[in-house]
Amino acid sequence: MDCINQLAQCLNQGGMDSGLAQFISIFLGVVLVATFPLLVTILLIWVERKFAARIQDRIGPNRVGPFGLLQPIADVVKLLSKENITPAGADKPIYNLAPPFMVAAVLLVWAVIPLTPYHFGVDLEIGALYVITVASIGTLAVMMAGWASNNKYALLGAFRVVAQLISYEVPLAMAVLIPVMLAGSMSLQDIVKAQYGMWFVFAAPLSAILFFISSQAETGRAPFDLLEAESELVAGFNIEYSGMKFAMFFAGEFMHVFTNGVLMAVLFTGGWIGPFAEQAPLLGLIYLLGKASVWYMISLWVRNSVPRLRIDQMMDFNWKFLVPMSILNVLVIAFLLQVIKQVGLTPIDPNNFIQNLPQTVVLLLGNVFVGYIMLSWVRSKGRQARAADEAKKMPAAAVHAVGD
Amino acid sequence: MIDLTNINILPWLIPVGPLLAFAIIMLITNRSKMVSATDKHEYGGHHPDYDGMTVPVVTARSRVMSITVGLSGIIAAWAIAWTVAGAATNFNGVFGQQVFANSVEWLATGTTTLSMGVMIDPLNTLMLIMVPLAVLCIFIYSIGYMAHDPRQSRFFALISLFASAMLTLVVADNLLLLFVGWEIMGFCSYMLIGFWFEKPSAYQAAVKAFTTTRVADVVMMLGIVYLYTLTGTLNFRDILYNPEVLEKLGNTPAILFTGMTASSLIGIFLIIGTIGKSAQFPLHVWLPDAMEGPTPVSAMIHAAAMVSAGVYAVIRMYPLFEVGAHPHDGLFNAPLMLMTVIGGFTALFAATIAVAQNDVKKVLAYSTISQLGFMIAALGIGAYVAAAFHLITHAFFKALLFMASGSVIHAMEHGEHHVHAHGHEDDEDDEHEHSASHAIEAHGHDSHGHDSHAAGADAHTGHKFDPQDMMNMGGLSKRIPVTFITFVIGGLSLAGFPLITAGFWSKDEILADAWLGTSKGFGPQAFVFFMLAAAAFLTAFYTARQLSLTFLGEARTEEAKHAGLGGPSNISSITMQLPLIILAFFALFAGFVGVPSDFPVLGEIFSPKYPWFGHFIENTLIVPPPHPIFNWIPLLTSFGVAGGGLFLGWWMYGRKPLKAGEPDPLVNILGPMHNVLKNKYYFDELYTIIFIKPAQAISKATGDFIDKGIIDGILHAIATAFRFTGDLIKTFNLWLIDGFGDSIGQGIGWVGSRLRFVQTGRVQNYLLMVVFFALVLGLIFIASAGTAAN
Amino acid sequence: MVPLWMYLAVAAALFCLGTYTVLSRRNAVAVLMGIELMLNAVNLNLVAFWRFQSPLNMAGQAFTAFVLVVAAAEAAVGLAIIISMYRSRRSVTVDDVDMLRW
Amino acid sequence: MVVGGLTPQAIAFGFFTILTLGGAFGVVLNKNLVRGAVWLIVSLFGIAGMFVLLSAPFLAAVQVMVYIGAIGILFTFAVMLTRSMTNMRQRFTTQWWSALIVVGLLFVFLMSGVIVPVWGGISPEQAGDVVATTTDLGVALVDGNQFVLPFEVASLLLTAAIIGAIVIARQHEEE
Repeated sequence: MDCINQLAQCLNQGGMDSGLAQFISIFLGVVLVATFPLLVTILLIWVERKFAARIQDRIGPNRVGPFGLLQPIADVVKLLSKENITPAGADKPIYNLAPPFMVAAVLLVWAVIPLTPYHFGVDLEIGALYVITVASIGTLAVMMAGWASNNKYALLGAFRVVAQLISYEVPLAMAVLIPVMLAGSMSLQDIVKAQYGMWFVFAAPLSAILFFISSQAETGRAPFDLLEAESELVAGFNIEYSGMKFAMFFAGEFMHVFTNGVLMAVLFTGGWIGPFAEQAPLLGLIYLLGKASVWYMISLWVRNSVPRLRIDQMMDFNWKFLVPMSILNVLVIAFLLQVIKQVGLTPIDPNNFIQNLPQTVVLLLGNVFVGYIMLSWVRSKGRQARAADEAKKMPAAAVHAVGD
Repeated sequence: MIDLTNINILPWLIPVGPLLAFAIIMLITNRSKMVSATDKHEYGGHHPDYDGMTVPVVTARSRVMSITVGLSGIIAAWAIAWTVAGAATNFNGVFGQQVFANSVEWLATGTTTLSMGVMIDPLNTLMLIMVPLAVLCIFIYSIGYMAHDPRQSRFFALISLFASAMLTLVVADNLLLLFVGWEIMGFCSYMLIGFWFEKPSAYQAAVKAFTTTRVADVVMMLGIVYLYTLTGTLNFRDILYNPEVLEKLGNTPAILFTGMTASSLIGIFLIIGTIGKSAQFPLHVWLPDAMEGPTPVSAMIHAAAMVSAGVYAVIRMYPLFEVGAHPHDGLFNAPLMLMTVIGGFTALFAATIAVAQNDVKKVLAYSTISQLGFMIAALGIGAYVAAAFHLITHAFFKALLFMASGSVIHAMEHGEHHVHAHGHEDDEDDEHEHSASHAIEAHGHDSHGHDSHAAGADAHTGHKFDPQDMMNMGGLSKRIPVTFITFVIGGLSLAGFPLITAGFWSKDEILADAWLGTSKGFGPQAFVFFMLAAAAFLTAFYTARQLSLTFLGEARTEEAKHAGLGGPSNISSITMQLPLIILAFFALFAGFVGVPSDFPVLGEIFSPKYPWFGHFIENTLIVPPPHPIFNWIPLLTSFGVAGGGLFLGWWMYGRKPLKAGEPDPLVNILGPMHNVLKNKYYFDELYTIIFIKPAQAISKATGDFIDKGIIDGILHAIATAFRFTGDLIKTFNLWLIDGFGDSIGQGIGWVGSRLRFVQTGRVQNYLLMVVFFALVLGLIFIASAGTAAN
Repeated sequence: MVPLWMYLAVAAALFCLGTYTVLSRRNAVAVLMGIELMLNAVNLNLVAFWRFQSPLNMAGQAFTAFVLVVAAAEAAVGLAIIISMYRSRRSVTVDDVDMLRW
Repeated sequence: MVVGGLTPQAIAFGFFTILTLGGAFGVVLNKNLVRGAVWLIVSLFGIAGMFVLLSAPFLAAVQVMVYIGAIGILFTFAVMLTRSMTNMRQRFTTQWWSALIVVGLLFVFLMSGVIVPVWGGISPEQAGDVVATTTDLGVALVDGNQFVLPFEVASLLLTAAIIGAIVIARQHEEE
């Protein structure tokens, strides 16, 4: 028997006390799950910088190591060598607690992500809900950091972030609901397995988009990077942080982005599913990371090409567009699912691609319907605004179609 | 979910329609605009009391809407009721044996729970056939009759509520629900009798009716409560139809009244309630005065609803009264004796009064009392079937009579108005020109109220005219033929004209049943037989008198000469005559359902096997009462009394009808007795003397003697004594008593000034108190639990 | 397996602490926090009883969910009240809000 | 695996108890309300852990989401908006000692009730192994025979609370 997949039994047969063996295996698993994203991050930093550079028609890091691959290491060293400043009048414990919270908020997500058919931290009955839940810890961390560092810029930044994060959690949760409904389970493993026949991204592209946008906002990167709007607030809530603590925030952010990619992969593009994933589990991990990095690239692309929003625009966009759309989406999908079940289009064998087609088509049409409704609504609102502006003899360009 | 096709659920819906109509009319469609009382075009019922003020007059739209709503409500009730009745009567062939019942837990009283429910058994099936029809007719009738009254919406709303209450009472499956309907009806009758509250007599009559029935209702409530305490249930079938409960009631001695069984006491209580409700002898005084209300109301109260309700309640509870008694074997108990005596006496007594009345409606009122006496007496001697039968037939022909008399009054008022409109030139104008004349008069007779208007007429014309006085009528048969014919039918039915009228069959059945006992030599039956025979004779007599005075001969006044309903095209004439025709049909033919099987010829025709009615109704009882064997004596008796009475009446009044101003022949026949009768044996005066004067006298005596004399005297003595001692102990007083009182006051003030700081206004203090006392309560609870544990 | 009474004990302690917060803190926000603590004690009781007494009847969990809802509503409204109170009186001290006194 | 005779559940229970009660004490005693909020969150997190131990994971997640994600943040906001972290010179009202006595009594009372179940309720040492799942809870919440009505009412209540909170806390235009 292989000692990779059933470590505990393996050790046990090696004559070790079963409880201890179990403990060791769990411990190893935890260590792996915890360290893996951190390691990935180091790579991600490089990827990100290269990518941004290419988009901005630069070369990017190219000095340290081949293609500047060792650049992140250098950064880490630099950050480590920096002094850890704790501002006077800061609320020390909270100040020091905030960065770990930030990292933990992301790392905790990894605990439930099914890396392969057989390898995952835990397969929670309520995995999806858990994912949304731990996101709120990040919010808390931001709050703590912003307040504890006893700095008005930090506090303002924190306020903005918290407002943003809390607001965007609503469409996020609504979007996660859709895969849950489709898979009929909140456990991520089940959700992945439910996508054998058909990835949910085809059945519910709208919720995929919603999830993508709101998770982008959750990470607080462009176009939603108001929390550290360099040009307005001096780096936002983490202004007072330096050295390794800042690095934690930093790493947390990077990990968050990539984690979102992983979540996209798990929820919408069938996680580790791929040829021979069952036979060779590590293959599944590779598939997962591949899909995840695709989404990651897209988010980088967005980040580097879309300008930053004003805070009122951001809020309007959330409350007046995303939230209604997500609610409408949930309603329509739920309705359609019932209809499908009643009509009998539900695939007999969910793993069969062909049998999945009708259901997928119907749901897709539903998505198109919702999207059309929302967009035309926005269009009419935009028209009205433009008309009002013309009436006021103001430049029509001031009005963004999206938002109000 | 309620399955409306389920026949057991359906009875719930019967009272709902009118109730909804009441609510809708009262809350929504009852719109009236204030117009000046002197504006006779807007406000028909002109009344001097209103001059110079504005009165609420219902708008035309509101009137139409109210009528529509009310009518639809009542039609709905009627349709459902007849559906249920139909289902009840032919329930897979065997009729009467089955009972529709449905009940819900209503309120839990300690160990027992009162369940509210509906029940349809043969008895209230009959009521369901009779009541909604009568109510419907009355409603249609009042559309025309009240056509020009202010506050019409209110009238229709109240009638709807009344109907709803009556139907509730009918479908009720327990005494409490029955009592609820009963009381609502009492309220409605109060409102309706006093509908024209501008007239002092009207509201006085309303108050009189209300208080009189209330006295009886309290006693009835006593009975209900006592029954509940004994049996723990008020459901009819649980009490009346399981022998052990009746057995138990029959054996337990009554409280307070030793030597009487509980069942008897309860029975007497309930009967007293009925005596009040259906105006039996001691408490009959309210009913004649109730004639102050609009005539449809009189019909409602005296035919369809209230008085029938009283009798219905007695019939319903009959098995309870009968406990420990077998009237057919001459074995009586207190309630039955009570009913026998009261009923028999009332029948004759009221009939005698009716003989001497000149008011159309008063005559009918007293005849109602006497007919109800018939029923009660019949129940007293155990003629269960006959009583129910007479209840139904009487409802039909009495409603008919009242509405006919109403249209007579209407016609008279019309004639009166016409006289006032045209001055006193007597042109024999036909109806056509008549109706033409309405059109041109702005304040034409299309806009006149009723009695109130009569008063108004006196205001500006000199001579007193009472459109209800039969002495003012005469020769109306030519003016209002339809009314005449229907009136005659009703009258004959009331008089029990042999063979062809409903009244004959029911009355004959009562007499037959009475004779059954009389032949065996039982006293009560004999009493009933002779009383009722005499009463029947008088009934026939005053019916003939009324008919003759009203319709025959020549018109005795200008008004009578011009009386009329305003042309066949007039809405009021249509709506007022249609119900008459419908009811006339029933007044004639309703009797044939109860022809005894052994009746010489007709028996074979109408009831070959058994009398449909009796066979149906007797299933309400556990042991069906014996059918009276056919006997020529009661038959001939009823032939004789009916024919004789009618003939005598015709001979005295119809043969050569009275001329104008000619006195009533009875006066010189009866002499002073006539005054006694005319004044109803001075009963009102008697009650004034017995109850009201003594009360005043006692209070006065108490005031003068006890209060002024004794108490004041004592007080003065004490005062003088104490003034002396007071002077003695003044000094003492000054420092002790004052000091004491002051210290009390100051102490209280001090405590208050300290205590007020409890009111800190700080929520946390309050919360602290809350927690503390919650803690205390918890400890108490634990202690009690611990004690309860061991 | 941890016995029921331990959970109940924890809940009791939590409830008492919450009560004490409510009763003794001057700051309205702290008072609200105390209320939250009490509600959570109740929740803990509900869930514990559900688990130990009738793990198949969802009443316990459902009630907990409703308590959560109520707690959220209560916090929102309470804090809103506190904020408006702060606006009008420039203070969130409970003792300062004692207009309703003798 | 058993460490020092303690099952993992026991260890976890102890840990969460420490979190819960410690956080509660923090809420009671803190000088600084933002820390108070953090303490509150810690305490509520402990409760969530207890829910997990009681095999009610859904409630645990909701607890974390609602309390830590929403209410905790809300409190922090309120504290900051009302500048309550200042003027904390005296934390307690003047009735703190009487409150202490009463609450102490209350605690004794409750504990006596817990340890000596006076009202006859036996406290089972062992819980049943078969436990309703989150699915059952979901079904129960929307089952017409169980909790659908309270469920809807709760949603209504939330809506009302949201609107009410906005209306109460809104800056009025005239000001």
